Amino acid sequence: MTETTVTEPLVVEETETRRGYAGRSVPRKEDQRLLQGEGVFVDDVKRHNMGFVHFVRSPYAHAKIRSVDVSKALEHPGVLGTLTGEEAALLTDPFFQISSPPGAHLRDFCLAVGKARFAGEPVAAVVATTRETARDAAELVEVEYEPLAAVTDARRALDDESPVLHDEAGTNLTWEGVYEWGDLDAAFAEADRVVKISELHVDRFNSTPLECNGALVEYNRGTGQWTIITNNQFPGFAAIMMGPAMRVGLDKLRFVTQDIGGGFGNKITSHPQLVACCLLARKLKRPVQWTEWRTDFHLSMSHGNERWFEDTEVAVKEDGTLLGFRTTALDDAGAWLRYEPLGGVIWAQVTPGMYRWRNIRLDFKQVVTNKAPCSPNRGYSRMQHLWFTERIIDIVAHELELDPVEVRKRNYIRAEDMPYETPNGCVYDSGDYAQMLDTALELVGYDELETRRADAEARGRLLGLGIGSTLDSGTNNFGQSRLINPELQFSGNNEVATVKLDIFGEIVVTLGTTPQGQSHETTAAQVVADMLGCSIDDVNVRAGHDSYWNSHAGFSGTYASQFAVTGLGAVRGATELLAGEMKKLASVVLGCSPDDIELAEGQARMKANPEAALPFMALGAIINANNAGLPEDLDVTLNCRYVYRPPFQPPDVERKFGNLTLTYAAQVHAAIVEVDPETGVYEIVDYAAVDDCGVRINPQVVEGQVMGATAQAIGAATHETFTYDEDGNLLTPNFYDYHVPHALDMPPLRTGYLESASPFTSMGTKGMGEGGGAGIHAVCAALQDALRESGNPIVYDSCNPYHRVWELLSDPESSRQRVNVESR
Amino acid sequence: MLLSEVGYVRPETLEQALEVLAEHLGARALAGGQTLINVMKARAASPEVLVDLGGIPELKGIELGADGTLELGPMTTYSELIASAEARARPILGEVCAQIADVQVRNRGTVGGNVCASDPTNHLPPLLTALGAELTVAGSGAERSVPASEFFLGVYMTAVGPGELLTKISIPPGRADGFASVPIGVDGTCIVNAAASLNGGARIALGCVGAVPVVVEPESTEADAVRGAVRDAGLEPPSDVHASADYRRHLAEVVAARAVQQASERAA
Amino acid sequence: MAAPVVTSQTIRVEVDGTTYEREVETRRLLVHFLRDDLDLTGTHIGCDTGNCGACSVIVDGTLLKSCMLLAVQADGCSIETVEGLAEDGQLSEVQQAFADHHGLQCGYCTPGMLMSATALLRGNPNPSDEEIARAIQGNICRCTGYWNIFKAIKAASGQEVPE
Amino acid sequence: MKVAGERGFEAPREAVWRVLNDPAAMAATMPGVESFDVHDDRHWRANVKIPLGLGTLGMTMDLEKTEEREPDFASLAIKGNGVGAIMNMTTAFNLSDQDGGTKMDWEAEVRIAGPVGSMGQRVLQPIVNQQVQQVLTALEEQVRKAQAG
Repeated sequence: MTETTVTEPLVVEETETRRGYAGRSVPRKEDQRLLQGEGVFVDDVKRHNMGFVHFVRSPYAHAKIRSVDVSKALEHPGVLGTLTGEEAALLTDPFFQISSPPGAHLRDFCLAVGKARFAGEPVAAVVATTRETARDAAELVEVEYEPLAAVTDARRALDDESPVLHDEAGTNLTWEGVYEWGDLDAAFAEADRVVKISELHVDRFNSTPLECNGALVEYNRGTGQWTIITNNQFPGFAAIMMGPAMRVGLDKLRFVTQDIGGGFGNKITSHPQLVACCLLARKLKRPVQWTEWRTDFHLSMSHGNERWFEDTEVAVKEDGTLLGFRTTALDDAGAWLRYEPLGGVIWAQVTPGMYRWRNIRLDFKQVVTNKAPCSPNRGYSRMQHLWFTERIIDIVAHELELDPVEVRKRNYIRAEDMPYETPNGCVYDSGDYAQMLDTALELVGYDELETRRADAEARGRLLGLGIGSTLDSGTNNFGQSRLINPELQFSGNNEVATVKLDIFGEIVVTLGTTPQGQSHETTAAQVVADMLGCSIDDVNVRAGHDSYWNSHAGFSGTYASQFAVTGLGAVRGATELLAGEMKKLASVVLGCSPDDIELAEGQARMKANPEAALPFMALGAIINANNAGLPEDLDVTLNCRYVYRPPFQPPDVERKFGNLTLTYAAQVHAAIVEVDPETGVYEIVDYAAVDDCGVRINPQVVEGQVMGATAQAIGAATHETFTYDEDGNLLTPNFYDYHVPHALDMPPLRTGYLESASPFTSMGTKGMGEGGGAGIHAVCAALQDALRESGNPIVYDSCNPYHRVWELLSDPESSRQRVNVESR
Repeated sequence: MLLSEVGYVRPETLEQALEVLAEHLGARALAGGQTLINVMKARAASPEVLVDLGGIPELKGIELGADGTLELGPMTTYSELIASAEARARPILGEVCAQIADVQVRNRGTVGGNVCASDPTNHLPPLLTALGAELTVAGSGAERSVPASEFFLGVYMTAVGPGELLTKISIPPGRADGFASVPIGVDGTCIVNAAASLNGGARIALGCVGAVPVVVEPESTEADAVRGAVRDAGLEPPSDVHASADYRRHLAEVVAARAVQQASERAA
Repeated sequence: MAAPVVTSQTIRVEVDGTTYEREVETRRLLVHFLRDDLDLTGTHIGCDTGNCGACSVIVDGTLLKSCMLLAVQADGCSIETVEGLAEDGQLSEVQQAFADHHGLQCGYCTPGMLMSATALLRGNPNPSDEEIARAIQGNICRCTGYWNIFKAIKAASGQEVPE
Repeated sequence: MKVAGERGFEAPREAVWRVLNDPAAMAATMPGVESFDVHDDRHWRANVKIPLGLGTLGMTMDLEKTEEREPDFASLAIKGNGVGAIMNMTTAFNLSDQDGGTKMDWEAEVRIAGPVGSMGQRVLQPIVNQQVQQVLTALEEQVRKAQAG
């Protein structure tokens, strides 16, 4: 079933951290509790007297709400109270909008006010003594709707006859921006061929973490503070959204998370539901608990951005040298802008993909439709753009009868070009893409491709190979938000850690992050143990996040491939401070200079005389419990906090130019598919994933991320789709119809890696985890390759369920009409 | 999750079960619950009373008669059927049951529940139709036997009327059977499926193309004849997110031919 | 005389060796009973259609999804959950193999996955790769892509695992 | 979801028309009608329990005659409200003479919103088709009854 080969590292930088725990696959600290069912996930938390929240959801994709009558629900035995949109509009202000006008004008509350804009949108909430009763009562809430026409196709959103979702905005075009770098006219003048692609489509899906959203909210009337026990993965963002809306300072919002059952970006935008819970906890004077069920999640939470690429033109030389492209990206944000329109700039972190073309124009238009709101999903906005650039490569190669492998190699940014500044001022830090491609091809058995093709043909199958190459840009410069809205006062990034030495010698690490399976407790402990010269078992990393601990910063959370840089950067900084203090303290006790002290084997000892040593326990005890007589000027607390701040400048808003992210991990995947030409059914028969995320702190953890992202990509490429009918009903609201990969769907996988240390980070690490989009591109490319002899259809959609492959097989011409090659 | 309020009773005999069903018009039989409980979670259907058939011994068991007829108690789980030596008399039964959902569902789900749910994507309605099974239905009056081809009346509707229960599934002897499907992924819901049996003339029953299995009887087992017969059957399959009506019509031809081919190989 | 129709009932179940007696509404699913009434929160919920398998438990020796069973249907049964797999804090072989081979990330599907693996190995101590995949086809994992889970189960069965 | 078809009746057009416009006769054609209230000659309300094998789907249906051209054309708008499902249906029929009897061309567009609407996509179309066939068969019966009576 599975065979995994890890190739030898091709580039290994010797670093200081490589000697100890770092670089090794040490066992995970998280596993003991998780394996015994003793993790604490949000729905596991209970409080005395808590009430259960159930949301009343709009059945209509678009409807005026004429009235909401909760009287029957309130009479139902066991019901504790309700909340309506009208109440919410009185008690809160609309959420802050990231967008410049017209998107800025949206009035978004925690419940629908006056109008429902997607099927499944919460309209009211009911609280009762049991979960079942809350649902019973929710059915008794009488909502009078006046159904309105819905618009579910972004391409129709700007038609005169299409309904406008938000009257305040006056249009469904909520944000647009023109990005242009280089000299397009010159590029097209120089081109031998211009390949025109009329339309490509990145489908709507998300990573469907197995645990849905939830919260338990308590309100302390004495202090006016809410404690929000939740699985939101970006509390820093939730706080910024919620505080102003609830008209309170951020100290009134205490966020607590422990174990989170997967996030993948989909747990960033639960702030509307959290606000509803806060209002209910205050109104009902008791803790309230909300658990989102699977159907609720599919209907209403965090769909990945759906994007159309219209009227693409690619300038290319006869030999396949790519000169540039222009296109219009039409992004479908769904009904609300809950994290959008940041997707309108995030893609620009990877503007040229992995290629050296310098002349690029992209007109970005984002529209709202009567579908669930979009928010980040693994590979957020870059995945869509990289799928597009990879599709260009394969289409150009096929149309020009060139080898897609050669076209990639000819155009890849070269190892010797690193660090490479892209046309829009981003700096790719390191990497060797061509080398990765060679490794991937070797792993997938490229040499035997033609033999295998013939063998498949003899069995009545069409075999194809496809490559997907991507970047996983990590550690955002939030200054890029100014390209969306110059008024915004965000830039840079930060993360926090505290490391302390406690009274009995315990090392306690507190992170600002909110991991959802990324093993932060383990990797942080590896780094700390190495730096303090102690056993990893002596390092206690607190599970989860609690904004009470003072270990959080404005951008705290776990998102956007950054822990290995920001999280570990903070851990490293705090540990360095602590190590310095420990040495200073030891030097005072031992009567020497701090420079004479080393930390090793759980002791602070004199380098020259290791017998003169203080165990960590002694250091902890002296400062915390036995400190009389210490010099007055000894500035040692053994409790160190460090904020890591990556070296960013705000980008140039006028030119839309600047470094938008710090690190660029890379992935090259290769897939082999076999298609049954009679049905369009296909199978991925071989798969290779090569990853380069710089120095790996824990190779097993890194490989786990690569595997998981790959599986998600395979799901997205094959069956996972949030498809709506024209009335705005979601047709895939559960795991019956939304088919995620099962164990039997998995192809054999071989993995390989490179380690190109990042010159921009202290340990050479790069953020990683989101590069799996490569799998979508690889499967699309493999399908197009497999179908070449069957009328040479163009794979134009990111999701290719059997029916779409059948359509390509039975009518290749329709897809071919999307492409036109002009010779110059 | 979170069902509506529902009455529950677990009778110990068939008579008791029929009595409760007759008493409560809103009562529904609860077999393995692997469909019904999910429908109740969605609150798409809310029976007033669930009559749990799990405690009735006479609804269980697999017997192979002297003439080769296989008699299945409707409360036989898929796993029991797969493991049954008797059931191997008609190998296709175990093979198809092994394709249903997953281990957990096969451990709990029952053959009777599968046919009585009559979901158009289920495996057993077309299979039993193709095999020429007879289903015994008991009510307050006499038992009656209904051929599978007349048993399925619609989506979620069968010849088992109010106050009645399916008590036995009888399958005639034979080996020349086949089954083919196109599921979503390797093991998801069927997009189209087909069962074929060549025991006395070729009979194909197609699933997922209408409310009930569609029977097609081709003149020969040649692929072209089979496909032609399916084409001529005037299928009106539904369109949904997984397949258009046209694609389903096409797949119906392909899976029918494949099921017949498998059956032919076993007839040889 | 037919048994009476009830809407709540006192049931007695043994869970991981402890016997519990509770009155429960007939509509309450076994998984809610375990999690909310008995506070045994190791068993998880990942969907509402019986697809994901996070709620898998072993009832009287049979692997089931506890979201497709009413609690009252488990009356008199003996139930094994993830919380009973380790003995005196010592992980079972399957649990240890999951740790050794990084067969879990967020840990949310893990309890159900462990129950499926445990049930498999009881009945089939030497499963093939195909049998392992079939045994967990009813358990959805969104983090690992299953590959490391295959390895873990194979290792737990004492078979060699290619690294 | 659109469904359409034609149906022949062995009765004169006026007789068919009368049945189609008689609330009581129409109520008898609808599956699972528990109560039927006539508000006025254009507005009716029915409480139905659509019988499905797994239970019943309860709905309150408001029927409104939106257009009428006696004795050959009428259209109705029907709004159904139930737990988890909202149904909006528009239907129209056209009667013409045919071989001494009457031919009815009909069409209906059914839209179902809410969790049931999306959950049950794979089964809803067959259900709707089947319910429509049942209504038409029952309608035939009513026409025959009216002729006989």
